[in-house]
Amino acid sequence: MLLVQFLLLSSVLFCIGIYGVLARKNGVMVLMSIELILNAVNINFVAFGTMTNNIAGEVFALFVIAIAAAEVGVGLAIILLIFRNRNSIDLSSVDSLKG
Amino acid sequence: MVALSAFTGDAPTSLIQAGGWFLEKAWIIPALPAISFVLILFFGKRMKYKGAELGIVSIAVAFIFAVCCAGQWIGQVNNADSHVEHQKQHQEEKHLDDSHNDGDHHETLSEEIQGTYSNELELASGQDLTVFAAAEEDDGHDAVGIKPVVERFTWWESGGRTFQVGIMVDGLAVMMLFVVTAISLLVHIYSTEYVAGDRRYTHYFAFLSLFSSSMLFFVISENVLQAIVGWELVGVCSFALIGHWWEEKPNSDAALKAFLTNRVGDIGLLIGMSILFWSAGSWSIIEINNAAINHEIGHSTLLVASLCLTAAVMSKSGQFILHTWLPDAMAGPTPVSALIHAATMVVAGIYMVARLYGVFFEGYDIAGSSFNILALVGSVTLVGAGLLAFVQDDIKKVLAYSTVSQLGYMVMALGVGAWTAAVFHLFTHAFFKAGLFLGAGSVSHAVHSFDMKKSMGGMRKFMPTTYKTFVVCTIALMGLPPLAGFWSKDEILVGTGGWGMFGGTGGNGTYVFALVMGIIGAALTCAYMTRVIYLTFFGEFRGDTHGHGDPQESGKRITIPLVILAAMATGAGFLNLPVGFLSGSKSGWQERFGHYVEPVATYFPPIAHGTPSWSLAIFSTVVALIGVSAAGYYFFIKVNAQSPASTELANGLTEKNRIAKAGHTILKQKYYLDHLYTDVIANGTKGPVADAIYWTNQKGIDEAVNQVGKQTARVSTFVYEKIDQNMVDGVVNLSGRASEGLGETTRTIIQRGKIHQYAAIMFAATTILAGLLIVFV
Amino acid sequence: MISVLALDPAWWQQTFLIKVPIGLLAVLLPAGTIVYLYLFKAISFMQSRLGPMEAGPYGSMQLLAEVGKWLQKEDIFPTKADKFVFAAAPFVVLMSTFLLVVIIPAGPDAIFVDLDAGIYFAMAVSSVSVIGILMAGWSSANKYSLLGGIRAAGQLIAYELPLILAVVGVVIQAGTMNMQGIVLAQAEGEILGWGGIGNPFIFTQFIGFFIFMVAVQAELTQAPFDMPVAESELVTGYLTEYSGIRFLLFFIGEFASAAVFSAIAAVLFFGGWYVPGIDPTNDIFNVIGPLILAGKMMAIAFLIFWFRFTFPRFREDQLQRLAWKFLIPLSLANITLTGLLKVVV
Amino acid sequence: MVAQNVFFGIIAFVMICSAFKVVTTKNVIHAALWLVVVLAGVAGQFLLLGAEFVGVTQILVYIGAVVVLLLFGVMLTKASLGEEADLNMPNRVLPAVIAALMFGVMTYALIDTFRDTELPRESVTNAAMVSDSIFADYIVPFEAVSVLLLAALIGAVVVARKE
Repeated sequence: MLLVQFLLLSSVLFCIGIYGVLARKNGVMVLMSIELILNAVNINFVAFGTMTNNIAGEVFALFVIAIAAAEVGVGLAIILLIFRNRNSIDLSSVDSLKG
Repeated sequence: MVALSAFTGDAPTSLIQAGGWFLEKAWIIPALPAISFVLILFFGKRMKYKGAELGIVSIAVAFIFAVCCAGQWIGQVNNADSHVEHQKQHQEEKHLDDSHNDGDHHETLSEEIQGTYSNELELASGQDLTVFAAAEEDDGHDAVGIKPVVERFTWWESGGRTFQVGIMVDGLAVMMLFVVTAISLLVHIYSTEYVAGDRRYTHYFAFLSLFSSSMLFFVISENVLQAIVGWELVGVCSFALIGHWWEEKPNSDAALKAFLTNRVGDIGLLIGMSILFWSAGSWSIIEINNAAINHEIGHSTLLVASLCLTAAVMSKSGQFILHTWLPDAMAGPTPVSALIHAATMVVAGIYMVARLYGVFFEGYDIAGSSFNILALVGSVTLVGAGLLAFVQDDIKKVLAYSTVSQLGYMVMALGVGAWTAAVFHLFTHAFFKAGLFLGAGSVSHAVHSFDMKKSMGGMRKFMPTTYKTFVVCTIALMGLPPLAGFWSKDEILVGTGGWGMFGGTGGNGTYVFALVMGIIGAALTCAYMTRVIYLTFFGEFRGDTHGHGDPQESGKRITIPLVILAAMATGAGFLNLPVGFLSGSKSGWQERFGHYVEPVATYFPPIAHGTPSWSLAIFSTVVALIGVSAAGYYFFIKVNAQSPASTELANGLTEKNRIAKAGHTILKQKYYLDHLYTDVIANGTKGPVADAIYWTNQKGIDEAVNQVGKQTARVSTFVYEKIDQNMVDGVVNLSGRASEGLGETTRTIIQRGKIHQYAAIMFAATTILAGLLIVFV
Repeated sequence: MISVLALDPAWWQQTFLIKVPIGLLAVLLPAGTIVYLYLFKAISFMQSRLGPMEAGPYGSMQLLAEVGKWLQKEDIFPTKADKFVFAAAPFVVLMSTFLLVVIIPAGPDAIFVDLDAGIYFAMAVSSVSVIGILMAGWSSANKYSLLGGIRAAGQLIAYELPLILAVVGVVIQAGTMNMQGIVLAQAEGEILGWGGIGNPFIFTQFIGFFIFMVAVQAELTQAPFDMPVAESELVTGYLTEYSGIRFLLFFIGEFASAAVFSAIAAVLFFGGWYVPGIDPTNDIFNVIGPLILAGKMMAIAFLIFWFRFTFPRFREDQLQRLAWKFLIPLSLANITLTGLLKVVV
Repeated sequence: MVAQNVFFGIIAFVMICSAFKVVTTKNVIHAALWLVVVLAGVAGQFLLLGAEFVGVTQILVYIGAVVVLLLFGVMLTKASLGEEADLNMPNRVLPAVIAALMFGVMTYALIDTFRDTELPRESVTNAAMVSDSIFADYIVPFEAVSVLLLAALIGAVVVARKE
């Protein structure tokens, strides 16, 4: 297997994730796109780790997974709060800088 | 007459390994209250005395263990002494002509061999007991000390790294074990009556146990990592206990304040400890001290670490300017205050400095200097808190400020190198301050209030036992001979070395400022304590018992601890009588405390001891008496003459004199420190600073962008209207529209609060930059 | 897994001709047995009523009759349902069960995939079924279904924690997450220096076993944890709109899961395919191992159904409280204790 | 090696298609379900790379927890069946251009740099190696992550609870 095939797969996922982040208005959808980006990064970590025979890649992939879980928890809580206050999770309407 | 113990860090020290079952098993002492905490939590409510019996039994057993530890430690030191004696005889045989000679010869010899000392050292005849062994042989037997008992267990081991936990027991730790368990035991007994019928009685005892346990854990910790854990545990327990009656807002606020203020210092603690770890390569207290003393760590590193740790001391031990939580912490139940102030939480900072003294000693260059942060903080706290104590009406607050002030003494003593004096003061202070707090609690138990002016007065008639013990402890606190406070305070004053400017005592440096502040502090202490005595016990009873008749003396479970503490406050000072007192030469009953507590080992820096001076002792006593008599004259004669029920002169100095009044107001407002913290810093960040940033954002950046847009649009309009008339329409229209569009885009895209746009710009910019990088690099 | 994926083409044949049929059998056979033996017979006996007895000897053909009945029923889709998700949901649930079977060892070599992190994999794929249930509940376009689905998901998430934490105790004691390793650790273990019967972890991990079984009961949404499918309140929750073959799939999924979890419990706590007296490396275990495992599994499955028939239903708040305030702290204590003993002993 | 490349191709194709569906579908629940497929694919890629423990963790945490949490959150707020309007920004060309540009740049750079780099054939890591590494070399990040998880837990509760 070539290293570059994993890297290219990861870059495809990454760009799709970026498209999602930019093109989606719904908060939950943006969170999902961020998950795509994080997963793309994880593939990179593990692929490079395998290439260099270094366990660090996997370890950091694990850290990313743990942090992603925390991020989703907090992110969803914030979205829930926005939904409760504005009855919508449209991120483009959340543009006032002053709470 | 001189009492010195000294040895150099690099000189090999022959150590005798101490041992003994109790010393090696010292971990049982914190374990006992920890177990009792769990048991009380689970089974307390179902027990006959609601869990109190568990707490008392566990701490009593711990106390017995601590006493046994102390006994074994003293035995070990005595063994070492006889070893030294033996060695000395051996030496005397070698130097037959010196054997019956004294002073002079030792002096010359020591100066010969110990020429590397930075301090001027003297050795008097018969002093070798404390010196352990004067350096008289070249085979490395420079000093004989006792190794601390160190037991390490591997906590976990993974990938070649070992994390250890362990105990380190030496004289200092043994002393603290004794003090903590003793005070805690008395507080436990006292509490059974004091908080009887409380709604969280069981919970209270559980946390009392945990509190004692964490402090004991902190005391015997072998490495700084463990010490941090103990330190934080103490903080958490104090939070729970100060906020014991959390239903009332001020109490929970006080608990929060204590906790948060301590966080400030804990940052310093963590940073300082990390610095020490990375530079010494070990968490072990002994190894860190060794590295510091042997100059394996750079001086500036040590200085930074010491400064960080000093911040921790300032918050934990309530030093000026982070002391504000301590008086508020009076919101907790009185026995807790006694425990916090006498034996546990606040002395943790002092203990930490004493433990890592090598770091501070080298970091601050304590020897041979005349100024350092530690001494400055201590002396400022000492006087500042003493002044604050004058304007408090709440008896517990007076005592709280008094604690702050006395802690100032200890920090100052550590700052000037008077290690033994500081630790000894910690020891004696524990007893009389616990006695005072418990006494105040006893009074308030009778009158249901802490306000001296409104609810007390004339209590000596109603509560004779409390009155007598309170007065004894007060005198001890004032430092009047021959009670405990005198000996320890005097030793600190001697240790400053400042008196040497006028007569000559050998200290580590010449800290005149510390000496002056120390003497002023002594006078202040005397004066405000006289005020407390008058307001509480003399004059007329001003309180209201709501028809319950006169206030009653508290029960046995309250008075017996009081009597014990008063006895200790009387006697504790005699444990460390200065050399030369009542006897020209060193004998077996002088300097016992220092002898047993002060480590003689490589991990302890070479401190020099000041010489006790009769003139200083007499002078400080006179100053103290002046303080007592001034306050006494004001209250007992003038105020009392005005009316036995009055609490101050109707037309006193603060009414008449503007400056005095201003001073009084400043004191009343506690130097405006709370205002500084809450109003200026907290609200400042919340209000003006945030507003300013918002304004900058709105007016500055937005406006700039808007203006760019508008001006571009205007220019393009101008172009359109003026030049267009004379130019080919198509070309000009295009350029006009283009620039207008540009203006609009700059205005609208860049800053509208739309995160999508921000993200788009960010990603686009990243892409472009990356592309450029690839193409051109 | 990678070594499996890397095999030469013979592997395809091996997989599709041997492993898939065996796998199907391993899921369907225990499920059918359990349904017949416990759901039909034991429950009738316990509740003092007559069970099936007409179809075949002792009613043994009843099961076939039931399957036939479900198969011939119309596969109804609600009008407003999300067709694709609605159709896919039962397969997701069933897939989770099939993936569980993959790592259960039935003999020294009788295992589909010998993963290094075997039990960890089991815990991971068992959590996939939550998604299937949420899919079913949401796509039915029915408030009861949605409520049931959310309740089920909440319950499954809550009880997954004690389930995993209970397993951690075993993993600590065995020193491996490999299922074969866990079996061998029990086979080669000793009780106080006596190796006569090995060391089935039930003796040391009885707290873990208790927690595991309670959590399994909840994971299967069986009484007393059947709040999500409560007929009387939610009209069987997320199953409301399902009929015909898809309901059958859910049904098979539920009972196959009961069987699989019993098998996992048998491996974790009762020594799996091992019986004392025979050397664990003996090849005979490849033959008798599956039978031994099946026997242990049926015994544990009986416990599950015994509880199901005996206890009344928990209320939703009681159910959540039991998980968060009792089981999880208990399992943490169990882990701590196991860790301490592992280090000390 | 052929089998692995075949598997890689299949999984990657499914993943990319599903990822497209995630960012284009008109239904939140569908997006989450497509996300499951992508995540499962990522787990499969981890297994191909020999990172078994990470792959299983991916399933446990992402599919078992993160997606369930997302679904849960969506269903608790509003989960309409059928297509939802108002999921997308009005302007979707710019994001597409940015993403495409970025992909172009990355593809060029990656192919240019790692054109022929082969992955080592046998590099299966097991859980013991991962844990040894975490608890020795990366103990501090590990502890930091655990503190972060605790903080996130408390933070989420504080943010989401009703007054």
